Amino acid sequence: MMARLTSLPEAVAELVGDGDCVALEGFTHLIPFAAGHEIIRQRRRDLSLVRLTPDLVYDQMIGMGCARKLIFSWGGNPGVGSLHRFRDAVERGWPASLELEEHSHAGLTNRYVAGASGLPFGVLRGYAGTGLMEQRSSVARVRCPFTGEELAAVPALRPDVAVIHAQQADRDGNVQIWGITGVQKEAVLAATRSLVTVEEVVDDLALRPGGIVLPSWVVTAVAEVPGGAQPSYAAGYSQRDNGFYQGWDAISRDRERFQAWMQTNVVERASHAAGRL
Amino acid sequence: MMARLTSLPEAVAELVGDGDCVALEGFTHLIPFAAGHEIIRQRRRDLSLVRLTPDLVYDQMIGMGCARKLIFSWGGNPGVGSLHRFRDAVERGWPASLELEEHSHAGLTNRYVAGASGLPFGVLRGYAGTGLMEQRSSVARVRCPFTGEELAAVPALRPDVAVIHAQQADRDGNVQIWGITGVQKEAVLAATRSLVTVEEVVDDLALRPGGIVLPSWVVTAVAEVPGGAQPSYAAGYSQRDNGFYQGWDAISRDRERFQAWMQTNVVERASHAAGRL
Amino acid sequence: MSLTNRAGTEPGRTTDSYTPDEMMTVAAARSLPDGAVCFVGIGAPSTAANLARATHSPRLVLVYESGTIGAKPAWLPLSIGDGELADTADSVVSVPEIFNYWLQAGRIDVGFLGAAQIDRLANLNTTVIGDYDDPEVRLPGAGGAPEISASCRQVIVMMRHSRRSFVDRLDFRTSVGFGDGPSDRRRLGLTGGGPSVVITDLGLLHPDPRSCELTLTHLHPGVVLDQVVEATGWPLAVSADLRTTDPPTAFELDHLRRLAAARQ
Amino acid sequence: MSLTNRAGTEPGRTTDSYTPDEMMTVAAARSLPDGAVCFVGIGAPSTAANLARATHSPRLVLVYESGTIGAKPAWLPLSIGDGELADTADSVVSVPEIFNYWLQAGRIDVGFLGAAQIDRLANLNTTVIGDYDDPEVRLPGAGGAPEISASCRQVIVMMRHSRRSFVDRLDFRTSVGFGDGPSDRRRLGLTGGGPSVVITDLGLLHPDPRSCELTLTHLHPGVVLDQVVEATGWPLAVSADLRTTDPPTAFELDHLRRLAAARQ
Repeated sequence: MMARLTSLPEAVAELVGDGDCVALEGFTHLIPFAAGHEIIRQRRRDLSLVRLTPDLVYDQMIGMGCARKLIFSWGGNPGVGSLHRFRDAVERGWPASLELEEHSHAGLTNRYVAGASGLPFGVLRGYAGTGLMEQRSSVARVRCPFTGEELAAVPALRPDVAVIHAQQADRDGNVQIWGITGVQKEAVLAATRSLVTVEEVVDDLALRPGGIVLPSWVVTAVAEVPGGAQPSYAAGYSQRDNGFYQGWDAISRDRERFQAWMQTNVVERASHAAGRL
Repeated sequence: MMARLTSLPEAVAELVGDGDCVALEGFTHLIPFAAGHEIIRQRRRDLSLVRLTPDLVYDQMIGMGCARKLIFSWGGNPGVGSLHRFRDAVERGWPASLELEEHSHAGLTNRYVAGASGLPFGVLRGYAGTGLMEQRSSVARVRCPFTGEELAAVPALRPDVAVIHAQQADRDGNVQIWGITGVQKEAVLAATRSLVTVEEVVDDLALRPGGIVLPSWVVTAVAEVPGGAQPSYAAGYSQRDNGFYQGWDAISRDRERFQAWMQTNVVERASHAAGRL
Repeated sequence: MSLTNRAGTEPGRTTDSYTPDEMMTVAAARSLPDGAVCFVGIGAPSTAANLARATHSPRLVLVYESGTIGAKPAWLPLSIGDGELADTADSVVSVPEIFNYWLQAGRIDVGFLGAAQIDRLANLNTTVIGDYDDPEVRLPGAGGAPEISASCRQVIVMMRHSRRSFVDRLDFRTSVGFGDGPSDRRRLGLTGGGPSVVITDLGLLHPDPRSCELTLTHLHPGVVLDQVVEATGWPLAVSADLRTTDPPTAFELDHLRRLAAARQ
Repeated sequence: MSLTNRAGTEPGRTTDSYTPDEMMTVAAARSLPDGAVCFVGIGAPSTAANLARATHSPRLVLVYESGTIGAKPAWLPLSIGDGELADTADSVVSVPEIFNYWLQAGRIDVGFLGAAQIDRLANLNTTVIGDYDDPEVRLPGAGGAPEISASCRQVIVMMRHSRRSFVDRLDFRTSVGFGDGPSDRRRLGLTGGGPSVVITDLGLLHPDPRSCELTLTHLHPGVVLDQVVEATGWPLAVSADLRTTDPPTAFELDHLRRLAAARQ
């Protein structure tokens, strides 16, 4: 089964359902903002959102009421401070309470790796002695059959949908990512369905230094969305808009200001302009 | 600790000792023939040799009496047939008996991965129902703490020395490999010491498409040995000498012919000419 | 292998004779639907997969255990790590990744296996002939076979048919077909479907839907039943609806021979 | 933070005043020997590591959890995933690889951590202030901290010194310093050495070799002991040999400010 080339609104309508477990992955680089905004526009509800580093796009989705649960390992605005919408949901239940399952980066990463590997669990040196063992982190212990050592076991993560942004796809739907590639390959391989927004659909997907390729037959849909990672960035196409990250702190601090900003810049914005903030 | 740039004879003299567990890795591509030949010339004994695909260079090392034990998963001449020196050692104990520990590729691979990851064991779906569970394959069972499923556990592999061939290193000892990269990164990261022979030492290690880099500080020694993977190949530098692989069948079938060939082409050959067969 | 037949004809073309190995390869190629993802070993499976790609399955995805995904070789590689595979692949990944993320995760539709010995439940031996500790013949060993056998949606076995290879009892069980019986794959936690067909130079065997025992369903043209019974080391189950394989077409043979001629 | 001191002088240069945060950063930079491999978080640790690289440790290896190994940024990145880190790195690897092959495997000499709360055994909280289920302040959470704390040969903690952050009891234990006492790291199977020093804007604390309790060993210039005792939420252990940190040199300050000015 080859990936279908489609539009972002169609892909979200088809692939992301209310109540789904959805991973919009990206590690600072290539964060799928446009796809997140389309999910907001289509008013998805009760999502279980997964990501190592929920940042601004998850702050926006949480603040707009899309999420019921967050599975994560670090929820801040990198280099700036708090995610105020995330905090408001956790601290004061606005706009709704948010169930948390939290991990360390290594633990959540190995949940994806186990999912991508078709294993029921992953093993790591981690969690021992920390409060994370108890706090809904779904961590267990496993004993090494050779040395007797105890290690942490984490259950495989298999999201219903993984959503990522990449630089390029070819017309057959093969996808290339380069630069910081994070845990995106694992997220796509662990998920049941996947949506990849790309900067550009190209005729020839020439492999770049540092590039990784996701073959078309492990991707469900590809949508061309230039600038779809803004205000994060796509190496080779754009720079990170650090000013926006810094400015978000003030926008997101206040509920009304946040809602007004979202209304103008996301909700009332046409889908094809998504990501061009 | 940066890698030292040195000569192949010096590196082998310093890094490979009698009785060591040594992994000369390479998956068809980039097989470190020259390093294997130097180990033969320096008359190392009682080595435990590790490799997924012991091929001609291990056939040569076994036939020349370097090995006490072989840890492997597929011991043939790819596309040609048997490794006659390996078979002679196993079937008739010539020149010495050879202890075997055998795995599937997936199992031995995950032994390296566990070693590279600092874990005492690796987990995979494998071995169930096969005779490999019993035959000195060091496989155990582990139960998933979440689903109750039983899976195979393999102990971490930590060779004393990993030896690989790469295309390039820079003068600081950073190493780049491209093309089929096999399990070489894991072998180097799992091993206590490592030796990398390279086609070329370059001023600027510009990353290639498909390239991976081993930073200098995880490599012990680098030796420039152009052609050091012949008769296998180094993508970008040489082609696989398939004729040699086919010709080896006849050379290796007969003990005397094998010994004469090794004497002329390996033992009496100067180290600096190693690999230029 | 002296058996020789006459191939089917195409209008306006001279027919050609073909060897039993060619019949086996063509039958294997036909079993690969377009778009399927195949885990391919070297030798006959690689030839069959590339023949399928050159004929009816242009979008067949070839995955080699060296880490090359979507390889499109212009000639038949001698080894699974030939540069031609990496140069023409959609993606080249590490060996750990190919086994953990691609094979083990169940992303492969069809795996190909050969063996020195097979038993009536399609279990395979590629390890030793004779006693493990004092073998008559030491074979190469497992390679990727146990996990190909465990994890692919289906497995196609290609072997020459003889009493030495179709045995009542394996000297060593390297890869599980149906184990000791129909429920064994589930009991062992094997996620793939197991062998779907055994393709030999004499005919085709399919596992019985209930007992999983290999059952002769097709004879290749010119082969008689007695030959196959004689070449099988156990009392062979034969389908009530025994058929004859369609002979290779001139089109198939032409492509097969072009591939073989371009072998490096 | 109003504390301001006079820096040490270099011949022929005008001395300069410096802030407590600058003193903290300079002290952290000094603790990084040339050639060490550092796992660097964003903010103060990244500033300290890049200052060290710009001054006495040109061969310092910076590893960021985004997968950039050997990054040599020309300016201070805002996030750990800025393009500048990938563009200047020796190697960029996936996030699974950075945690499994590099951090967990014990290849990192020095890890840097900060926190909202620290206790006397250098355990850290970056998760919540208040009750976990009804928090007063929800903090970002663990990130890479638990495994940095578990696996690096040594950990350097950088925090501003205050009664709110140096607490008698953590609200949540996100990362283990010395756990409940000297034998706890071994009992828990933590392979790294644990915190080697806590660097604050007031001074330096080192774990007692026997009890592992944090002990004040250095006051920064101009800081008096009472200030530190007052800013610590437990009865502070003080070294019998309490020293004064060398003030930042003009050379250090110059480089630090150049880095800060080039921040993107």
